[in-house]
Amino acid sequence: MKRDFPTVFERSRSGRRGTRPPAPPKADLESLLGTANLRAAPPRLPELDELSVVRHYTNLSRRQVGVDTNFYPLGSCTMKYNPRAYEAAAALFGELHPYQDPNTAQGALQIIYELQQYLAEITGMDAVTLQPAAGAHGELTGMLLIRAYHESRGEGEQRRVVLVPDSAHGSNPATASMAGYQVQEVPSGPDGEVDLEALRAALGPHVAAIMLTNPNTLGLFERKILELIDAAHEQGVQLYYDGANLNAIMGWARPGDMGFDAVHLNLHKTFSTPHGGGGPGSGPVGAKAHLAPFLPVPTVKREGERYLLDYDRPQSIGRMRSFYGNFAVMVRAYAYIRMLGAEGLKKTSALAVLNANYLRKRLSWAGYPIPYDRLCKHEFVAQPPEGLKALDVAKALLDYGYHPPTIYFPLIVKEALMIEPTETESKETLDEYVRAMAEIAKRGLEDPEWIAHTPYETPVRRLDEVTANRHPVLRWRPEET
Amino acid sequence: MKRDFPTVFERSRSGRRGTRPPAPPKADLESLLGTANLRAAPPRLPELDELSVVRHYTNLSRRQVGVDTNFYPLGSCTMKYNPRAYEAAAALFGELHPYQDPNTAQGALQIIYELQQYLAEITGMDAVTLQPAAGAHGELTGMLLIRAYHESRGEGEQRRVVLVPDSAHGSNPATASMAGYQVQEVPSGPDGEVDLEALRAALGPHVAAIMLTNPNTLGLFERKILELIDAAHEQGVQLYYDGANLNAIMGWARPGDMGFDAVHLNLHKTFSTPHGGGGPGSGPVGAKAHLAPFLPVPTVKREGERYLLDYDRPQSIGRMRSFYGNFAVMVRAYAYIRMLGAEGLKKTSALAVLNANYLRKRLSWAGYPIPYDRLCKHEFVAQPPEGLKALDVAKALLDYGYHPPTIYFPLIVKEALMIEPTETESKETLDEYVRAMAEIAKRGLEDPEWIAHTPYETPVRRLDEVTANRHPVLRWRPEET
Amino acid sequence: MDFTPHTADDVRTMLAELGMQDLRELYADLPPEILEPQLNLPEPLSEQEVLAHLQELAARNQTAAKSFLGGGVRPHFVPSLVPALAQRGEFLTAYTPYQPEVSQGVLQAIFEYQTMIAELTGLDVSNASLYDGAEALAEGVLLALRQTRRMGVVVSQGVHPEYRQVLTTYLHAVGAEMRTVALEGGLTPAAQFDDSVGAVVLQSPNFIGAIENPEPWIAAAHQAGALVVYVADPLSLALLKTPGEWGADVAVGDGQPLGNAMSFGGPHFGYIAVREKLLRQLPGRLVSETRDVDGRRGYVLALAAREQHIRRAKAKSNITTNAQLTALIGAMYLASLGPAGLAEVATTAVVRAHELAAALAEIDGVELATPQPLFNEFALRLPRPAEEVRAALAARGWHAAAPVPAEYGENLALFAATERHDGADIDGLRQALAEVLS
Amino acid sequence: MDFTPHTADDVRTMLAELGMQDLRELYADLPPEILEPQLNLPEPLSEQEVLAHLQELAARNQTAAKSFLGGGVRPHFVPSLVPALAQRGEFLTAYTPYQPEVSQGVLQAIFEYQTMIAELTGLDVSNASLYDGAEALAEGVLLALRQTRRMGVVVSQGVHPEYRQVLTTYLHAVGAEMRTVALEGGLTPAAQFDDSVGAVVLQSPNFIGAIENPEPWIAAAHQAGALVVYVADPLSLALLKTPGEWGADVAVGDGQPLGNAMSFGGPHFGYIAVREKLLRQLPGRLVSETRDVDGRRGYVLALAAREQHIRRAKAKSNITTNAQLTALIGAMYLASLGPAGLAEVATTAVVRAHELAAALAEIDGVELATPQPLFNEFALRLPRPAEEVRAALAARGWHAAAPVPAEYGENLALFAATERHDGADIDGLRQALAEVLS
Ligand SMILES: Cc1ncc(COP(=O)(O)O)c(C=O)c1O
Ligand SMILES: Cc1ncc(COP(=O)(O)O)c(C=O)c1O
Repeated sequence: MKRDFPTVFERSRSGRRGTRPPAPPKADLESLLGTANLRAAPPRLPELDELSVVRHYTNLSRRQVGVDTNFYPLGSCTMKYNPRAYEAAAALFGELHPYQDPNTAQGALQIIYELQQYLAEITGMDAVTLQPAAGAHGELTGMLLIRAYHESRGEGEQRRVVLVPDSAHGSNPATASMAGYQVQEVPSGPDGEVDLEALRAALGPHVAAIMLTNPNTLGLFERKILELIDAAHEQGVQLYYDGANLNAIMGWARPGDMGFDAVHLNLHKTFSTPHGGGGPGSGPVGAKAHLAPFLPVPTVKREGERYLLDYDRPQSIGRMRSFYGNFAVMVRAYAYIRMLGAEGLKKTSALAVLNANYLRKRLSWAGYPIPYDRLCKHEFVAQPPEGLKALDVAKALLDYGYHPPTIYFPLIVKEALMIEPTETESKETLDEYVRAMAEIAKRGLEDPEWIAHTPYETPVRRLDEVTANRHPVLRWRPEET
Repeated sequence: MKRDFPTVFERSRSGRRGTRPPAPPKADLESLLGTANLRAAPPRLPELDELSVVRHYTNLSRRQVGVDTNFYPLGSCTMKYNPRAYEAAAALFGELHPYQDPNTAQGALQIIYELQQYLAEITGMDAVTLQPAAGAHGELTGMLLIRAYHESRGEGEQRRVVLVPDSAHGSNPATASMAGYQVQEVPSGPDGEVDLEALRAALGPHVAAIMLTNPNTLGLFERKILELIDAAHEQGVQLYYDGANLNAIMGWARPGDMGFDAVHLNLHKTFSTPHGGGGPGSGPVGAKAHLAPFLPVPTVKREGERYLLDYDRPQSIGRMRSFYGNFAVMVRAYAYIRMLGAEGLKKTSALAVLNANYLRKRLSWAGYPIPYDRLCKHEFVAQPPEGLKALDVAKALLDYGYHPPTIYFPLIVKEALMIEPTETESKETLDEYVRAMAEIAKRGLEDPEWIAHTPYETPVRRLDEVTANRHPVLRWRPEET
Repeated sequence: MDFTPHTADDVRTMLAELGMQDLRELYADLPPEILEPQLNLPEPLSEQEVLAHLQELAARNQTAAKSFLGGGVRPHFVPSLVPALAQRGEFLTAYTPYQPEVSQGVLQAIFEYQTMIAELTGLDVSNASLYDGAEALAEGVLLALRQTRRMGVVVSQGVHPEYRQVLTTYLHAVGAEMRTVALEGGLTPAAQFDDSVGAVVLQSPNFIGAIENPEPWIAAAHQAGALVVYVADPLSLALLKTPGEWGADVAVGDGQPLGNAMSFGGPHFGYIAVREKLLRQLPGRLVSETRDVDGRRGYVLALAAREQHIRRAKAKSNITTNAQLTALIGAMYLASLGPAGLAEVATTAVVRAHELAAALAEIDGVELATPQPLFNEFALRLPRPAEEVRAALAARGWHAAAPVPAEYGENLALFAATERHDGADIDGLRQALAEVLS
Repeated sequence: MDFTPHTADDVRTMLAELGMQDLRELYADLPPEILEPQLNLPEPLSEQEVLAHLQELAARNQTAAKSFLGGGVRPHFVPSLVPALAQRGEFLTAYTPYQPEVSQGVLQAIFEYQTMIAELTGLDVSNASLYDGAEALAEGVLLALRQTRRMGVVVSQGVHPEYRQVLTTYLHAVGAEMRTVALEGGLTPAAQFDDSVGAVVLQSPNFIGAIENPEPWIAAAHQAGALVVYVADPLSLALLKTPGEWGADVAVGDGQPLGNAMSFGGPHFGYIAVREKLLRQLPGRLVSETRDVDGRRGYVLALAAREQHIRRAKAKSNITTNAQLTALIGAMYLASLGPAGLAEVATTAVVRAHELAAALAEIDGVELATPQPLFNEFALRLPRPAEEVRAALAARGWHAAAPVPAEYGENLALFAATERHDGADIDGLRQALAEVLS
């Protein structure tokens, strides 16, 4: 009885009305706007009554899983619990306009200011901007700070290369390109950490920066980080810290103390703001004092009891986003930090790491090889038992009620299953997950047909991605019905 | 892979904490409260982290359908769309305490006052109380008004009987009993309406009141209503109007104009407040002038620009509920009436009736006998084709994505399917529903095994109600795991 | 605006199907003399306009003030996840779970709620909910009268006066006799019951906040063959000996303190719990665990033969719609706090109430009228009528001093504390009251 | 409080599994010299406390005032169903739909959103969303430069100044050249482009609210082989000729007006739409319809080879997390209003803006600086600095007169009207402004 789920357009009927605004005043739009300026026909938006809108989106949501419904150990994404209190908190600021007199927005400016301070404290940085809209946007901001710094020292022309480990998240090299740099990959060593010797060899006066995640995307802490950073600094190379993995070490260690010069954070990961199906996020950037003059405008500063928008930053790289960033996301992160305090943040990281290591151990016993099987941080990378594919394990997991891990990343591990349980999952959940993984391994090896055709119980089953890529259908058209 | 869905207790772990209140001050409870007054052990409530609470109830809700997810033509229940705006509206008044100085609650009192007026206008009554918490509670209030009226005229002892048609909703006779009356059933005639002659015969000086729904539970308007009421009034009998079906006639006719003496409304049906899985509702009662002195205390009155709680009603039947009734439900109904206005209410009823008649016609063509096949109002009663059971049709509907109609009610129709589409459903929805009903009829007759075992695709399938009634298990106990 | 999806075309086509041309024809079977009255109602508004209007009305209420009002409804903190979850459309827009296969969400939530209420009260079974504390009391007493086949009721004056008023209304209707025993020194005095008495009612903490010793009443009631109906604030049961432990037969109360907004008095929910032997006398809905044809656990409405839609005039009650969503909120609240959180909420309230009572009683002319031990509410005797004091405090931004009915004494006012109050609030109210009374 | 579920027992057992006794051992591989810094952060709070604190902070913002502020973000009315639906946990707490079988909700919503944006803009395809209007502009221009393999950009001064600033930052990074053409009489003057120019950018209605005639620029750009990036407020597209109709190649803008709260400037979402031929240059996610193995329609992420996680240093953009939930809100908003509702919202705004402009321009010393036809925003030349006027108006309960940067002229202030304004509001603001300026 499973039928195609209709699109919102297929539910539409000409002339049907939903939410009605107040009746508009009589208007002669041709004369008010100019006949030549009017569109020929109204946009073919759906015409629905309110109930149909509600049913459509309610039922769509029932074809979707989230952290609220399922264990969602998507590696590198920190799918932790998003407290509902923060939705209420953010709503308190919904009616604030970015251009209202700053004296009438002191509460909001105070939140920005204090969050800047908290994040500086947590990362060990000297100054923070909250403008970037997401992690990758933060990366770009950070790399532009570094570039401006080199330029300010007359080394802009000379330093054209950014080093990125081969295990890095794709956004790192993509960012370096957008920042105008050439990207050079640095291999990982057999221990899964950056190959320090290879890195040393790559360093030089042509190198602007190294982008690093620590713990890295294998979930491993780069144990030689201090040496590595010293070596780079000696060559005038700046160190960029991709903070997407900060959830592992909050309160235990600070990128600033390691020697990093710039860092971005993902408020939507580490600081528990919801992922929204893919965003919006917020990617604040912290900088050491020597990079601080280049931070984007405006930042928020305090003068006595007043909070001000500071546009007077002559060395600034400029603006990265309209207004002041994703403020409503900041409110959530602010609330999170205020609720947890220093001890709570530290406990949170420790338990994220405990969960990951426990799961690593148990999964290894359950037959999943762990390519770098040592103390990990908030996540780790496993592989399916010989003979199974990561994709099939992922699809089989769907029928067991789990969102699969990140698969086929990092690229340096074959058939990678990158698993990040986060600290908000309980031991029972991890134990049940291991049971499911063990069963999948066993059954998948015994019955390759079964696993190749999983999932069976989801709203749709495996989808034809090949055709979608060859002949993408990117919008609904009436002809198609 | 379908497993038992765990209870909230099975998800619990000793010592786990969810939402934490502010740390309580140090306290010696034994001395503050008295050792003898303390409970021996804490209640065995579930111990959950917040994420588990969120997941539990989110997933529970995904095992539930509502108007927001499915067409839900549950007869007599008026499962219409519940505008989300009213949830926002009700929340505006969440922090009001019933005992705060009435001068600091003028906005709330104004809503009560005006809603009293609107409902009086809509029903054609002289006065209204908003105190009753639901329809049945309104019925009891109304019957007590009538009883107090008879008592005030010295006829309390003599009038001990309440007449109720055999098609009446169960709450009517139950209410009459709670009001201290004997219930006498009046048969329906072959046209589905009250048998006027039988009613006349039952009338007399021992009769206190007649409880009537009009349109009745067959969805038929009692065409001889004026005669009927005249006959009753001649004998000093009061007429009570069960307003659960007012959705059929709002703006088109008023119980007061028909001659009814008292009426209750279901704000959670006619006035679009959500049903909440079974409540809360609100069951205001309107009364003609001669019954008004007996209305429960307090009512809200207006003096100049001020709104007052009026407790000074010496003939009142007393109180029916603590405080002033289900205020947050009233806010929703108030908003609904203000949005629709007189024209909107009238249109709403007409389209509810149009939907019902259209569906009646189409279902009849689709092979479902309509026992009283004439112009109906907001609902109608159908029967399954010979050879099928109402229960089986209902269960089959579940797999088609519909909530079934009310079944086996009213009692005077065998295998009754009581269908109320409401005005907020579109023609397409009705058409698709008819297609599904036709298919069920056909397939059910061809394949009795299939229909007898429907549904197949719901979270659970047919449940053992016999054992549940013989050996009810009404609470979770740890031993059961 | 209205919420009908019909296009002009739809209306035409559908009317045509019926051989009609005009919506009026749908009302052809109504007596013409009553047809189409002109309703005098305000002009229709859009959503935007109605919300703006309601915001204006809401602004005419003073809600920003710190509130120490009590009387069974109190300003507790509601964890944000509770309304967020309760407002999910499936919970909000379902009705009575008659079709269990697609109603496991509501059914299981009720089953769990029943369990939680049984745990809180120390009794065996609870139902799906009743309207409010007052109606729950009336239903509890009627239940006891049915079971004992007696018509006498004795009620302590310590029971919330509005609950007693509702009870009076209900008992008058069935012709039962009700006697009230006045408080002495703020507590229910010992009493004797004869064999006409079927139900004995007391409340602890009582209306003025004192923790009663229910033992003598319960012993005397059982001696006389009567059942005991015990009114208890559910929050108090986080700490206090349960109705079950004391030996009561029925426990009832109002669920507002469990996560429900005050909302000017409603909706909240009424709870009822009884001993196993009274199960078949329970009014309202009950949910039982069972199994489906595939052996999977599920839940169904059970023992419906007690209810109006089956038993009609002989039903245990006429209740139909109950208070499902607000009871669900109660269950969600309990699930999010757990036993430890609930005990902490109650403990803070207890400590703050004692601090507040001590602080206010120091003010000249003010006297604590509630005997110790008190729980989270108490009454003060003021030198002036409570209405005046309440108004004067409100003008200073404090909601407090709910007037206690004169039957309890002159110039009594009720105060309540919750986990939302801290030392500064207590100090603030003390200062305000001192000012008002000086 | 924190949100970890671990009991003390859990921690012990799990550590034991790892052969550990203390959580510290989990950090044994970190250099000891950087381990366990003392963080100087405020003491932890409970949910109740943090919400109370934030309520206090919120109270330090003035939001009750009627707002006529614009600049691309405006106080529109958001139908209640929009946040109610968007906040459903499945939408709120999912991430990028990498696993389509359990992500059809988000995927289909994106597919529908892409269609709606294409319809609004009159172009062929859109993506899943970008951060905001400014970043969307930067991405649109970079896209045009990639396609044309040129490095010159010409931008009208009518483009929102903050968008131009962001564009400058992005272009500087890749070494592109940007030239700005100043407005003349409030409108973009004709211009010629040489063959170094890959992208030409204009906005209509422009920053000061005037409806541009983009034809000459578009013709000149195409003549020179450049692509046209058109910045448009999506609400204006309910009525105005679309970028597609004018002949633009790329349309970008900010989605705030479509159902998103102002939230002090974010998060909203950026939209981008392009002609088919530019499809493979699009940054960010795209969703395509497809079929599953059983033949059922479904949706998947498509053409991911453009994206960072596949293409890395050669990706079309580094964008990863986008603005899914706010874009979903946009789609929900459009679905609830439909074309008629959207046109009504826009029409009211247009009429009110004209009424307001007329009313305010009558005040002594005030002059309309935006040429007709204007849409829903306009600039006034004031006799005093806009900052001062804005502050004085705020003190009177009106938010209006957003300062326009000096590059546009002296003492210019921006005003916007929406469907939330009525005649009385216009009158009120007029009086307040007259007072402030008198
Ligand atoms: C390691 C790493 N770096 C950077 C990013 C980019 O962050 P965002 O998605 O917020 O742009 C991510 C997440 O996607 C990530 O996992
Ligand atoms: C005809 C009729 N009368 C009375 C009632 C009782 O109303 P309530 O459920 O609100 O108590 C109902 C609904 O259940 C009904 O359908």
